[in-house]
Amino acid sequence: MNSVILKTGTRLLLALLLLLSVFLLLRGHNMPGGGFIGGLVAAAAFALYGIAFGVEAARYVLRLSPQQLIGTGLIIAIISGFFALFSNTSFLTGQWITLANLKLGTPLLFDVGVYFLVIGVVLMMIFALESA
Amino acid sequence: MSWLLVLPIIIPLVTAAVLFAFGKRTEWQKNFSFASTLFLLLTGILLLVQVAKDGILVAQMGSWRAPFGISLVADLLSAIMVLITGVMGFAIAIYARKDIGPRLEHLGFHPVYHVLLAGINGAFITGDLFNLYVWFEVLLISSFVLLTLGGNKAQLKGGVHYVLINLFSSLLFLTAIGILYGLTGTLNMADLARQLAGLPAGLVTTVAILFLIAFGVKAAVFPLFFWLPSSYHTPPMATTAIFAAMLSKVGVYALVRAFTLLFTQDPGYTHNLLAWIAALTMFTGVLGAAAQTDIRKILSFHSISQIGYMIMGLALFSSLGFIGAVFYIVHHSIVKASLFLVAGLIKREGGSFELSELGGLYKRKPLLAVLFLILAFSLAGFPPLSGFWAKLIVIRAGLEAEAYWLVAVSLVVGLLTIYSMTKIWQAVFWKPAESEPVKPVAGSLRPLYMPIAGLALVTLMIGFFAQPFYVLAESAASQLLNSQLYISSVLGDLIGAKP
Amino acid sequence: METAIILLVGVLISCGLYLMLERNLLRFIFGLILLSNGVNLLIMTAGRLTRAAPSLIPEGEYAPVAELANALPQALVLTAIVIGFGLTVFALVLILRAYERLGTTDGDELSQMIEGEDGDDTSSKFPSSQQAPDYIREPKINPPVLSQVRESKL
Amino acid sequence: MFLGVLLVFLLAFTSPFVIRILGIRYAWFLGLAAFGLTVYFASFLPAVSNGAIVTEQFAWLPSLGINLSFHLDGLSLLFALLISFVGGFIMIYAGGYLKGDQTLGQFYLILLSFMAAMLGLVLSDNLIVMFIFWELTSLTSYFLVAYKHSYESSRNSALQALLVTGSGGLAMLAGFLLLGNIAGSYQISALVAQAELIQSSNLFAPMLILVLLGALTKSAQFPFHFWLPNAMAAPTPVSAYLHSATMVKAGIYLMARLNPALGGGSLWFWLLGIAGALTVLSAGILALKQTDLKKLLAYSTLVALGMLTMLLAVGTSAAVKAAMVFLLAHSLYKAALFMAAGTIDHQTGSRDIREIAGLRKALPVTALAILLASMSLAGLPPKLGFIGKELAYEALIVQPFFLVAAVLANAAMLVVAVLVAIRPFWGRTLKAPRAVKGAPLSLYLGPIVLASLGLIFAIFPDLIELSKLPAVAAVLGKPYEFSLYLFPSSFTAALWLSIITVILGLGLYLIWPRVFALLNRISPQLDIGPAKAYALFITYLPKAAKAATKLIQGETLRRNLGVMMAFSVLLLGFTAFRYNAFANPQFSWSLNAYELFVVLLCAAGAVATVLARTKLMAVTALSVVGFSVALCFILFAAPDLAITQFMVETLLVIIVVLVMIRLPELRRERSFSFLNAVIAVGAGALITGLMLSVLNNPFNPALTQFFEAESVPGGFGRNIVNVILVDFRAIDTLGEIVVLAVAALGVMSLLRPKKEKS
Repeated sequence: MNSVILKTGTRLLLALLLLLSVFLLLRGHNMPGGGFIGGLVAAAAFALYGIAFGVEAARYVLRLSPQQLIGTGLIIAIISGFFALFSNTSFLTGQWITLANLKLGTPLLFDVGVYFLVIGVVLMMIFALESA
Repeated sequence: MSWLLVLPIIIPLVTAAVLFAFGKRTEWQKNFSFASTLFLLLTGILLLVQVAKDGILVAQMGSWRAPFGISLVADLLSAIMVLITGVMGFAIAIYARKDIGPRLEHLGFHPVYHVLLAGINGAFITGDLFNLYVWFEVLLISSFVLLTLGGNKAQLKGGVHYVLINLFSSLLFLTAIGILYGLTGTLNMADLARQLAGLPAGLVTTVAILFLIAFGVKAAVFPLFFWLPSSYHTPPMATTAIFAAMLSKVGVYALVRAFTLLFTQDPGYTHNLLAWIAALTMFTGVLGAAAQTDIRKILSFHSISQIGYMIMGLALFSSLGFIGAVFYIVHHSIVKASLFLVAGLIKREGGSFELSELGGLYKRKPLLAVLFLILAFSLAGFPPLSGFWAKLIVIRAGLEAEAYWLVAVSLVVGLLTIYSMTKIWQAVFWKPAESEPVKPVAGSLRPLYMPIAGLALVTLMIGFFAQPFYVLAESAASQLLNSQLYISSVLGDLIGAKP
Repeated sequence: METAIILLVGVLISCGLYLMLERNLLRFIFGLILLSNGVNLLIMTAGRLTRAAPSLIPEGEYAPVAELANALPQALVLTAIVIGFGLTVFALVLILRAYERLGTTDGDELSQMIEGEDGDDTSSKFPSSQQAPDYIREPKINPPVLSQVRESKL
Repeated sequence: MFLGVLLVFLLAFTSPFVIRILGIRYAWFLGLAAFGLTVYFASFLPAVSNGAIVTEQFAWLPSLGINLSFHLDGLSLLFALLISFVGGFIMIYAGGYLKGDQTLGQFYLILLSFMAAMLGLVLSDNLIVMFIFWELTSLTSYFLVAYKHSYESSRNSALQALLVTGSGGLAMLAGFLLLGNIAGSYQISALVAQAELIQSSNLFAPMLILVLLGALTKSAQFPFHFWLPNAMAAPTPVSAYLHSATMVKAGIYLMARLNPALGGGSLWFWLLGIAGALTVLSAGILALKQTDLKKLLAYSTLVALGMLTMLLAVGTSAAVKAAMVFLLAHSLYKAALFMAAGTIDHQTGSRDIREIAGLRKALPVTALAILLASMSLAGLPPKLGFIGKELAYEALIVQPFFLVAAVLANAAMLVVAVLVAIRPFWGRTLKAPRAVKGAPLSLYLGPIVLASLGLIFAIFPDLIELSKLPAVAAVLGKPYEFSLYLFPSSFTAALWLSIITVILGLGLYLIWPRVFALLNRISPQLDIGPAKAYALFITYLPKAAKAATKLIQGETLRRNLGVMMAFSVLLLGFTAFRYNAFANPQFSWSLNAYELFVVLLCAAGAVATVLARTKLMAVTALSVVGFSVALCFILFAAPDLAITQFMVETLLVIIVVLVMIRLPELRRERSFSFLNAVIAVGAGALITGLMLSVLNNPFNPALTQFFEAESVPGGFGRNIVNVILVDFRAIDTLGEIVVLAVAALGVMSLLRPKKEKS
């Protein structure tokens, strides 16, 4: 596809959608949203980019391979459970700190892991199907 | 303490995640994978020791108390199952080092193998019904991938069969959970057990049938076993071995859990039903084995037949019956998986899986012959190997329960089992080879022999030193019979409160 | 309203199962998707339905002030949807692969194929296409064309 | 005792290695070892003769009452002595017979294991332990019979032996377990005291039948006799051993052993008596149609076993005495005969009595041994066989039918004896396949010693009397005094019967060629016996199994799923009906117009999916279903769910389309399947009914209330659904993302090979 409008638009859209996805991820604990929904939006953004510029370009913008995204997401999610070791409680027990009126905790980190993983999964599937 | 319960799930999961993210070099993958399974084995030992010492262990994930959070529970049965997973996971990982070629490794064999182990352990150790569903799906999807990895034609054909039937059963399981949740408002198995006691027995038993079917598919009982013989012979033998060792055992475990803890409202109906299913499973399985001429298919059908014996132990609903079931599960995991591994070696040394194309391995590969002999005759229930005790206990339990027809079926099946094991033995080892032996495979096959020898040693050990194993199984059985113990261990002080 | 939804669940399950019993594997997947939608609705209904507010706790409160929708089945269904998605996609791709390698999406035809070589990881061990029976051979024609051929014959 | 058994096992497992060092001398070494064992057991003889019982016990599986307990009484001692003594000669003989065989080490491994198992069997005092050794003898004899396993006939014979004795073994196991349940103990020595309790149990009859099935199959009694002659496929040392003192005698041992506890009743009498008498008659007749030396001897073994069984059936003191003497005699002469026959075979390359003759010069010692031994076989004086037969006639005189059977069979045995002893050694030298050389010492030592022993014991019966043959007392379960003599002081009935037997036998020998021809002519028509049944079983089992499996399993996935679903529907429906589970369903119809619209839309989409003819239509209909389900979620206040459903549905549609463009168009199914529709609608209706009843029960909101209460204070989040997902039930979500990850990997690896190829 060589439409300049689409390309320019997609670049902009990628940025906007990524921003939206992060927003959905972060507000998910209090409002509808969360890692899964955020991840899907972000993946949609990259997929769109892939349609506009081709799979290779999308892979390039992504920096990490989908496989690495999946692995990283999984590791983040699991590690978030290990923070409980510090308070000598059981696996996945939430650990919270307050930073400038903002509650930050390991469940949020867990959601971040879900977010990365979902991006990786969706992209891996779509890339595989597109290039097959 | 609570971490000990998480480790059997987390160790393979972390391994899988790391292999996912960074696993490009296969040699490194292999070693990491090997080390991880070793840790898993050690954890299993530790867990079993701890449970044997302290009784049922419970951990609340996220520190949310039961029944609100998800409980991980290890009673003796769970701990034994986790240990067996460790043993088999370890042995098969060693075998897989050589058996799984670089191509499949590149496609992701190792991470998926560990996810499978995590799913299996998760299913054994969770105390929450919906969580059980999740672990079932984890082990299912990884079994799907392992089964079709490499994607050759037989695999695809078997894979379609396996995947579609199992997807159906998963949804059935989910339906059952939904209905049970609607009935009780809870998902924690101990809490469920407590609440189900106060509900109309008819409705509960009807729901129980849904679980019976859903778990029955996983356990491969009659007439729900079709996926097993259609697919088990297609992937590399390392994959089949871990399937044969653990996958259907998860189903059996789930049946045992459900029909000792949750659904004991009307054993006169449900457990009688199980007895019929057990008899038909035993018989159709062994008939299937008698009809086959491919080693892998014979072994696959045997798995079904042997699962019948385990269900028979459950159906008898007595201490001795449960002991027999536990013995059978342990024995069969070890022996059947090893036999599949042996089948893989027969293919390498003899060039085929087909009985008519094989021969002469007794002279050419005496070590393989000895290993097969020990394992096959253990499977056929010859004394003093582990299979003999398993059979003896189940039959005695049947006699004590006066289920004579069931005992008669199991005896006839025992004879047919001998028949089909000797069929392999005579064709592969005794019969002279029809054609020239295949060219020796490059490289040493010792890594393939080692795990089999180790496992054969285990079946010998269980046979010769049965007492400690029996005592362990006896305690496990007594925990299963006394479901109040499980409930109070999980729910603690809630026990007095009204549902 | 629960009754209506439950009846809908019944319809979805019936349609899903009927499709799963059809020969075409693609139809099986359609049936599967219908069935999982039905089961998801069933779980929702099992936690009792309400038209009340979503299960969000208003800003500044520590606990719900009014009746909220039951949150637990929502979480369960969410998990089930995601898992179902993963499994369905895998099954779909498997059928695609099976079609590409074996040349059929017909479940009956697929089941009746005689297996060639075993499931070794070395696919080179497959019999060469000269010896192999028709259905084991790689489809020589490109799949889409094959389907056209078949269509025109029918 | 247990140590002795273990030592033999140890010898067994080291033989493949030791034989490399010692070479052929190993055979003599093993012989000496076995004789050492004989001496060891003999040292107990004085004590045991005076009624002492030596016991040993080690705990094994005490929780089940299974212990390694051993005891040595008269019966065990008799068997132990025979096993080790005859075994010694067999070991020596095998060394000569199989000289030069590369796998001799393995042969000794199995043979010694077999010997150890036999010893364990006769020494065990625990039913289950005895059963274990019993099975071990079956197993090891399977390997012995199939020693020449490159021949299909060897393999088939071995399998036949294993399956017949194995099936009996399984029945016996069940019998033993029942017996244990009745008596409360597996301890054999404890059973005697419980005899009355056992025999009055209402499970006595089935238990006895099961136990005897084991004994009768092992001892090759009618109708299980057919495996024994086929087991001649084994090398001759094995046949000699199996037929004389071991394997087949195990069944006799078991009956004798359990006689005090289980014997005496009419069931015992009739079962054993009929089996024994029929065995004696059929084997006696069948023996006359053989020309193979080993086959001839095999049928004579069957006659002997039948005699023993009949005697045990009668069970009087006289009968038991006769049984024990006869057993001793038989063990000695049968081992000698088999070994001698093997020597002939070994030296001439043939064992067909029509092919060999005039060997007395080449094999003089063997000729003498065979002559002596077959006198015992024929029951002629002055041999122990004669005494045994006399005693047997005396004991059987109370049962005319048994007596007639015995006399007829013994007449046939006389024929066999003449055929075996005279034919190969006298007459003109026929052309033998191999030039005859003199046999080495190892080949004739055993036969001559054993055959002579029969003579010595007969001439000096005091030797046996001195030991009081304590086996008799052990079998009777009470002390018993008796005396033995070679010739009775007067013409007793038994002696007359012996004379009749001899006359009959000689007459039969004269017309033997005609009998032989007749039997061989009619035998194809008579091929309807149990052997035929076994052959049918072996031939048709795989076929029947295949047909049954095909019937059950079907061939197609659709059929499998159909069976599974039909089973589920039927079982669920039956259960629901049985419990009246749908008794009071709850209905709540209140529905807004837009809700109704969404529900109908969804249902319409589902039906449209079923009816869709094209891929595109189906996907469209499916997405209508998906999105209307999402709308449902919005209607029932589940925004997270609705968003997820929307996004997943969109993604799924994209992926379905991506996949579908590569797949062929949907073909029309042949026709509407009524059965499928019934199954599908039935399942839907059952689930609906079940849910309606479930919803009628009050809901327990405890979990949700907890989550609502704890969401903010404990989970620091206002979106309860999200808090459940990442905190309360985070481990579910962990599993869920793992599923996703593996699914993605699976998709990639499925599609990758294609990429690599192109």
